[in-house]
Amino acid sequence: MNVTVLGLCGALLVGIGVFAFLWQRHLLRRVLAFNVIGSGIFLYLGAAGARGGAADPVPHALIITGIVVALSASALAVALVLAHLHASSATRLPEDEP
Amino acid sequence: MSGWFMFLATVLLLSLAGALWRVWSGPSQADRMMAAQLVGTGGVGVVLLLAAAGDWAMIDVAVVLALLAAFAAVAFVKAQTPQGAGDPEDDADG
Amino acid sequence: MSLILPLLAAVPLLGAIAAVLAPRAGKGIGLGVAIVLLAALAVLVGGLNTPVVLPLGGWEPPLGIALRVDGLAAAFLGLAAVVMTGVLIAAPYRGAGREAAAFWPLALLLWGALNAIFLSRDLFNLYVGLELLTLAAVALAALSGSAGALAAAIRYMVFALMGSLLFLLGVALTYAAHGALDLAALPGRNPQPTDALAAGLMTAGLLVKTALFPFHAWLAPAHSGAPAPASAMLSALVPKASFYILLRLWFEALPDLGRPGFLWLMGALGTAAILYGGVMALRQARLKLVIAYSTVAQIGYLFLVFPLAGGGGAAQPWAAGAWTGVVFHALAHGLAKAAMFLCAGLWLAAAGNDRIEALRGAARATPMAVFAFALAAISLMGLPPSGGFTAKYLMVTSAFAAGAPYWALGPLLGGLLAAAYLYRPIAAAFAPVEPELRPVPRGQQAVPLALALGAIVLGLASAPPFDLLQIGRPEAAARGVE
Amino acid sequence: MTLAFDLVLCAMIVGAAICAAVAGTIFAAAVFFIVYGIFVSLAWLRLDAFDVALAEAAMGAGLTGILLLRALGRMPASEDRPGPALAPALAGAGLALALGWAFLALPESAGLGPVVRNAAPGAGAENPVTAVLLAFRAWDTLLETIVLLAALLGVWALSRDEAWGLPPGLPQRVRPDGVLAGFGRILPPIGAVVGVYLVWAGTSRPGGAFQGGTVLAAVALLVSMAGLAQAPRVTSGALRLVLVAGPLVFLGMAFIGAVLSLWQPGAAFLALPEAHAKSLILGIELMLTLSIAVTLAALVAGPPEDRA
Repeated sequence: MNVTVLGLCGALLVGIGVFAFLWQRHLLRRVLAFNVIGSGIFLYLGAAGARGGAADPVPHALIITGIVVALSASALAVALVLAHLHASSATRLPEDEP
Repeated sequence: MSGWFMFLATVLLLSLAGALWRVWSGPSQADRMMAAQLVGTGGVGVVLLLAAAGDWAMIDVAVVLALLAAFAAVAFVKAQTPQGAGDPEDDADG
Repeated sequence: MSLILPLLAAVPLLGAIAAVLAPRAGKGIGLGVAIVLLAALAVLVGGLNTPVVLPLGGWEPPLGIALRVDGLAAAFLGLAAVVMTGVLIAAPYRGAGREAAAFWPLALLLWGALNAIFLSRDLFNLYVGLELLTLAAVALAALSGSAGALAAAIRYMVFALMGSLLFLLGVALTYAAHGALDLAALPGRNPQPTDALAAGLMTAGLLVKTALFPFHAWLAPAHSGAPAPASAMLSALVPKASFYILLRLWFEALPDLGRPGFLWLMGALGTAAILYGGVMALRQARLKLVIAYSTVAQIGYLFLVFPLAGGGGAAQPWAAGAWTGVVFHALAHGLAKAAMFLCAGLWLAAAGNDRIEALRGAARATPMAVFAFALAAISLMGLPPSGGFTAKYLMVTSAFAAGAPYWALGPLLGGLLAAAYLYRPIAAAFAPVEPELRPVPRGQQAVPLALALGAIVLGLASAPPFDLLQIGRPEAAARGVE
Repeated sequence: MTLAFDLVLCAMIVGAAICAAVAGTIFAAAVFFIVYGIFVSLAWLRLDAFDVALAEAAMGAGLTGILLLRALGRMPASEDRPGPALAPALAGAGLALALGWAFLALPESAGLGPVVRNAAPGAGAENPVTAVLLAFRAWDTLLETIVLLAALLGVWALSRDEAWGLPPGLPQRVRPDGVLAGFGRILPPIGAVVGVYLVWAGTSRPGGAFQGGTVLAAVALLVSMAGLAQAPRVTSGALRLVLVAGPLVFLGMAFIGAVLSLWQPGAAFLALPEAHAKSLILGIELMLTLSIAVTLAALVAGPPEDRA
């Protein structure tokens, strides 16, 4: 029961993150939404692996790998956003500028 | 005993909703950041209660949370200076 | 063999590390990696009779990760090796400045990511490989640092991140349902109601990464905004990696999930991509954008594999032909597109811009490059005797044999469109005027020529690659998905 | 009681996520994201995933939060109008519902837990998560350290040509007798001890190279932000050697296995000899920690910049 609550919470987080990723235009907010989706997926996977009583260590290892990959991607994305800001004085993609 | 710790942890967690409200309403950036620090401290408390109710191996997480909250505070303070590279004390003087 | 597979997976990564340590020696390191990998591939292909499996660290799946080489993997490893060798020879970066210090290690990391993907049999490992590929590709797309390239790189990253997350979500759901990540374990799984959702999420993510219409918006600006050697890698190789995973997923891991509606949708999107990409390529004034939109169209052909090699429960004699044809198309397009972008890079350097009018008279100034471009164009149009022709011939005959001639419409119209949009640069190059281009050394023109000749040879001598692809060919490629 | 706790926790997580998604200013959104990370690491404790809780606290809430705060400090406070909400809301809600249904429709647990726990002692690590990361799925872990390297190369490539060759990030200016400098002297030793402890404990207890490396990266960033030490130039050979040392040692060990396998049964690419597996794993972890710490610190510091 407890595990189901956390798994459904993960599903909800993915939905919230996808909403924010598609809705927001500011690129930093999209990076942030990307991280919310990522942690939602991890929570979903972790909760699914904990249903048998004893936690399954394989998802834990996958999730740690996933967190590192997400942090790497976020860092590159943030650096790109800042470089784009210096080059074009914009915090959005050209097609999203009002 | 562990049920009692879980009860305390739940109450402590609920009380952090107040901090969430402060993050939402601000109004200044420092208000929001201080509220986040409060959630960090409350989080450490919750971890300790969970550890008391379950497995003491959890306290490593409390240590890391406490440490990184302090680092985040420094990052916030630096971010208040021009280009995030100065010292707010200097900027206050000048 | 126990040494060849680790070499293929790890030598590009070691090369990248060496290039980080010695940025000035980047080119030498890259060429050294190319020699080792070409030799390793020659030994591998020479001795490959049945698929080779290597459980890493001696840990068999499901506990560990296994690498595997069959004909398909060998073909894509070979494509990556040939294109990367050409790109590394052609790339002009020297010294230890910003661009050189970034280009060599990133190009080698991109190669390492491609090889890791082509060898891997583990869904989560494929995710990590895709992320490595994406980060290296985005960084290369931004390499010039211009405002346009940075915006294109961010758009690329936004799409790629969304694609990765969807793929990862499908992988997570697959593990949750089956406790397995190994592709070989999935056909024998105990079917679950969540399988269709997991497969759909993985497929959606891979479609975004492959830039299938309508997820193509990021491709043309990113591929045309990158420096030419990077464009060659991004266009010829990177979308192939996610398509390769789609092939593995649908023809090996989950063929039982293919529904007629899904197969039809893939074919329809592929046909739409062929037509849309062709029309857009026709409307561009800049050569690199023509070539980039051509990639949007050429990616569409790949997706005809779903309706042509899938559908129907009974044995289909044409399914194997369609599957082989699509793989041929991927190979021929890779070679031809790399040649075209390298030519575009030469002309951009020689003319100062890449407008099509600037090419007028290029046939006199750079005859070898124009010849290379024309050969590559022959393959993209699907004219004999090129690899592109073999591929289209196989696709079109399977479409008629399957009683679904409408799937031949895309390849036939696409060939006409390709002829139309490639005619303009070639006509400009042969215009009888004094060229305004600065002359280009012949040595630099030789690399795109060799790659374009490769695309032609693939059609002239199609028997050896054809036989190679039959090694360990998935059963579903002959029997049909579903 | 535990169910009440989990329900409250999930409510807080979802509330923080929604606030991070819709908050009126980006700064508020970033602070909500940090708060969200703290709650998520509590959720990992509830799932008995202590290693993941550590990673989430250190990387998700900690370093990602620092990354966002630093980026915001560099940006003008621009107005932030999102696009139309209907289609994104439908997409998000649809996906959440589908995933929720799928979670309830999943078969009884199908994981590899028992298999891993049986094989872990032979792989040289009592902590099963460490065994998965450094033995069974070592290829993932190796590629992941390369992903970090690729991201850093990409970040450095974004510097302007004039700034190439300078140290990562902007030069930091700090009053020598100020609060910041003092803070910078007190905190790093504590952080360094915690970081090393997490790696050391990782083979048998929760922790490991990634968690420990992240804490050490935060220490390095603090030292730099407090102006106590100047980071080396991005062209520095020593810095580059430290960046690649972890993956290089890892790959080297892997290759020794591949070469040995030519005449020694049981040896293989990425296999550690069983007799020395434990000490080799610790050695690889220490090298990885060093590389991860420096790479992460450089990633957050950003591309080299002159004073623009």
